[in-house]
Amino acid sequence: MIHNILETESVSYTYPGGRKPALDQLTLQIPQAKKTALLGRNGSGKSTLFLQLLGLLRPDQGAMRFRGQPYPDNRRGLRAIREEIGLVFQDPEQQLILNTPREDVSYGLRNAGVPEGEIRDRVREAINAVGLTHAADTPIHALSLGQKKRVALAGVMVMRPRVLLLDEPTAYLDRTSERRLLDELARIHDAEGVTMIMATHDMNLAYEWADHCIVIQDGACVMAGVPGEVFARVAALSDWGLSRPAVLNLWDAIPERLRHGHLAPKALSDLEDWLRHHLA
Amino acid sequence: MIHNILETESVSYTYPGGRKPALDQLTLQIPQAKKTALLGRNGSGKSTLFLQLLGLLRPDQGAMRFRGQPYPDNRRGLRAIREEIGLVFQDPEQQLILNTPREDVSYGLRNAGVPEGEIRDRVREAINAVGLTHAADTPIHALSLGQKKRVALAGVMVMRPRVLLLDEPTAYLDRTSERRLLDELARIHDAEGVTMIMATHDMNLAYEWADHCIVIQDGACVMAGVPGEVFARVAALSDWGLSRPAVLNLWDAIPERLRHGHLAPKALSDLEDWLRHHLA
Amino acid sequence: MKKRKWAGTLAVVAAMALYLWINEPQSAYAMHIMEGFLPVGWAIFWWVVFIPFFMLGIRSLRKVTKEAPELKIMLGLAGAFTFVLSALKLPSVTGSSSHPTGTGLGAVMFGPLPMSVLGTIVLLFQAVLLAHGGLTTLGANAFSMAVAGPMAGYAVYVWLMRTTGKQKLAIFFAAALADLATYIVTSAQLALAFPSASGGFAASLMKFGGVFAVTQIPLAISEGLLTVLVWNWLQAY
Amino acid sequence: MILKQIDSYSYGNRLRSLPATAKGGFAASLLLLAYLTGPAVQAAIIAWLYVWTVPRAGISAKFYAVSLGSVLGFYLLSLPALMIEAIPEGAKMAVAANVRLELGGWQLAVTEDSMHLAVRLLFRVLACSSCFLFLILTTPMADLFQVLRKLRVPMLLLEIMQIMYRFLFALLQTASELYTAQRARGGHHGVRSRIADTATLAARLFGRTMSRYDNWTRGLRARGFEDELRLAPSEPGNVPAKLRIEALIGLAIITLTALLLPGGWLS
Repeated sequence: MIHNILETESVSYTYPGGRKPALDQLTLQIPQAKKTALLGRNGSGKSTLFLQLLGLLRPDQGAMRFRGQPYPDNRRGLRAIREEIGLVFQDPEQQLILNTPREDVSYGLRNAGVPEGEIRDRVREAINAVGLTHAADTPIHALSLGQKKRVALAGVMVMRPRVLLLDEPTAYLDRTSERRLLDELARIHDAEGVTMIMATHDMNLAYEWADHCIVIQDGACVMAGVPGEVFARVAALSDWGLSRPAVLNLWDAIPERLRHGHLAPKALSDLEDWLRHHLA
Repeated sequence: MIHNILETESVSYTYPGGRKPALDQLTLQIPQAKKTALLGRNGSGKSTLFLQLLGLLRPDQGAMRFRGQPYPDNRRGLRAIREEIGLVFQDPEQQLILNTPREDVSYGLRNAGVPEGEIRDRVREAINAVGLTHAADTPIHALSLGQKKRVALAGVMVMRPRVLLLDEPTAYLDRTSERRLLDELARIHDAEGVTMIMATHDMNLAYEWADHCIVIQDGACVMAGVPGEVFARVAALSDWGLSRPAVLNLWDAIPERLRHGHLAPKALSDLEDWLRHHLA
Repeated sequence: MKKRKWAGTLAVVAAMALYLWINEPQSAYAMHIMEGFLPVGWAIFWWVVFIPFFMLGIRSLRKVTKEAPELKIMLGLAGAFTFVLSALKLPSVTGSSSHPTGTGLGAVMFGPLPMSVLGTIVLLFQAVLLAHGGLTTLGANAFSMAVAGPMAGYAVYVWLMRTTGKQKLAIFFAAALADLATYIVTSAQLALAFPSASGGFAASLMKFGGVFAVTQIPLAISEGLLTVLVWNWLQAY
Repeated sequence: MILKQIDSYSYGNRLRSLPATAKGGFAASLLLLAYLTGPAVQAAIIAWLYVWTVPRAGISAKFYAVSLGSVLGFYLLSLPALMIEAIPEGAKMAVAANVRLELGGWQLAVTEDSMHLAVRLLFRVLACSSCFLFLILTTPMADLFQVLRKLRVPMLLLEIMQIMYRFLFALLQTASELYTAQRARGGHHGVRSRIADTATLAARLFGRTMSRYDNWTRGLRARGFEDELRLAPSEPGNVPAKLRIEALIGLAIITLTALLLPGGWLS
């Protein structure tokens, strides 16, 4: 049986001044230690859900549970949750607060009251892990976008969270930087068994990366399941405003007799290999 | 013979306080009425080049020509150029000025001294063309990113420019909004023969969209040619920090004997059709 | 009989207002005199007193923007920044929270006259977008917050820089005194409009001063501290 | 946040399409009457404007009540100073007091006059604020700029206001994002950390503002800005006959009442 680390039950939320709810009776479960992709168009409520999970916004209605326990309604309890759940914002400009990677990465630790000596070591380690040792004392505004995203990731990972929320982590990155960030995430997941939730509208990425998919439309969960299941629903996907992973469209175009008995490839590069071997 | 509407010759530029040149002896030609893709990693100098072409930054060295004439060095001459060359910035926030789409789209026309009656008609038409009729009087700050991008495009197109510079027009958009924007661009290109230059790091898009490609690395032009030529250089692409269009990689994976005599497909959907017909 | 009915009405309205206020805590811009609060004579009087300063401010801005039109953008951004700064909730040392005015920092950075124009626009925006303050009372509010505050802050800054040369000290007092000057002028405006029956203006000033001292003096200290910290950051930037 | 609510009502209400000059003129006339009349007429104005603002324009009654309630905050805060007289013990009371309290060496008293004042002030404040709320809840800022232009507000001021308004929401967004990020990372706990975090936020915001300055200057120039920000002229609009008649008749009745009622200006 899958254990769910986070659950929401009929959670609704409308921003002050908003005309329609950002979350509308949203019910979903996040399996522990898995990689979950949260799919939906711009404005479907993905970022709002993240702020709710972090306790930064409070649902107007509904309940949320972390490790089976209801969310606390006091500041101290929420702070404890925020030490276990880390959020990497879509735009690193939004999250980087201090002047250099070294200062910024230490921000959360200092707020949590970790002793200075330990801060120093953990910060050094976190900066090394994202490959920014040489830039640890460069002013953040002089870094490239890819580097800023890695600083943001280091600032969250240094807290050793058990759950990592990633809001469109690859948006705006060129292919090289994207690859690098994804490798870094894979390393973290494999080494530490962190539960990861990635909001994205890149279906190719979601299909390749995720163990579990949740589709959100207009603030409600319209489907959840393994990627193969979700992306098999061709007609529904277009209703949800989502495209289908290119690799699946191509796979379906290959005649049945050729692909009989083969598993659908996950990535275009897998399909390349397959074509190379099976059409030769 | 191809006529070049814009040319730069050994243009160099370093931002005040910058450590290395943003443009470094850049020489390139933009063919008239074609769709040119400007390729390069984040920070390779694409946006800087656009600001130069618009006369908003002045080269430290080198020369630029518009329709064969050297760039003017007086305000009036530059203003005349800016009425013929339109720039859609990467971030629409940067170019939206007034409160509502209707007000904002009229801004450039009013600066150019167009009579109010004509302004009203052209603005209405431009707003309809980008499909924002219903939101013409909504404050800009209440629009979504995709809508803001379309307002920015309308504000530029209403000036009827002969050259359209597009800085990462699809960045941050979901697939549906991206498709919509690209269709709009195609319509403009076909109807009015506008020269288009799109800076992008999405190689799939560039390969499918462009008639002509220019690759920029560290502020210098390292290659120019038709997309097929540029993307044939597999080793060079990775030196330039660029990926290869997925469709070409897949195409290359198909055995020579099957694709013999066929043109490489432009888009993944073309490849799908090909697979469906030729493997059956 | 009549008195009792009035007292009853007052009590009911006060209770309702208090209920709404506590349940939907609109952040308190405590020193903005609300629409309709000043007697009409005083509302006009403060407009008349305020306008000359405002015109001087406009004239100084006209001069600089004629030479460099881009400065208009800088001014607009500075105004937007001041508005947002004044929308931040600042914890005050007593545990309650209130809003900084930002006028001290603005006066030091842009000069007191330009700040009088920007401050007035900020007040107008607060009235229109936040429903704090009003149009008839804009003259009085602008005089206390956009004229008296920046002038006092700037004067203290210049004086402390000249006598001590200690910049942080000067910044602290500029910000804190800009706040305090606003508070004192507002109290005086209210006392003039509503003199005490038995003690006249002086007694009324004590009363209004006393009521608003609870929020404003801690806020002035907080704003002084905040401004010094912001200044440090800006220096490092 | 109240700002977003007011802003979103201002362009999303059912009276938005009426010309701003008409709404402004209506609110200003009523404001003047509210200022110059007594509680009875003021109560009528409050009720009439409630009808215009809540059922007619479609502003939620709860939001309207909350807005008026927050307006009353200042009134309530001043109430003690307005009503309570403090007199040293032994000094002679100048006026008759209703309530009297001895405290230390002082007598605290609430006089009849001060109670009258408080009640009159309450009605005036509510009536005037209703006028003002009607205007700001039904008229977007962009339309108010047009009114200011008709009132001959200096162009320079309008240009600066336009730029401010354009950036306000972007900067507020940035500020709220930074605040959210700070809280997500454990910031803003305790007074000391809240002041320090607020300072960091302000400084960051300043940095962002300045980088916007460069970008936006380019954007403006790209679209032909030379020395003046040319604003759009106002769009013509009409007040439906029914509303115009109701407004004019209402104003006439209130003016006549103010003139003729016992205690009015002419009586």
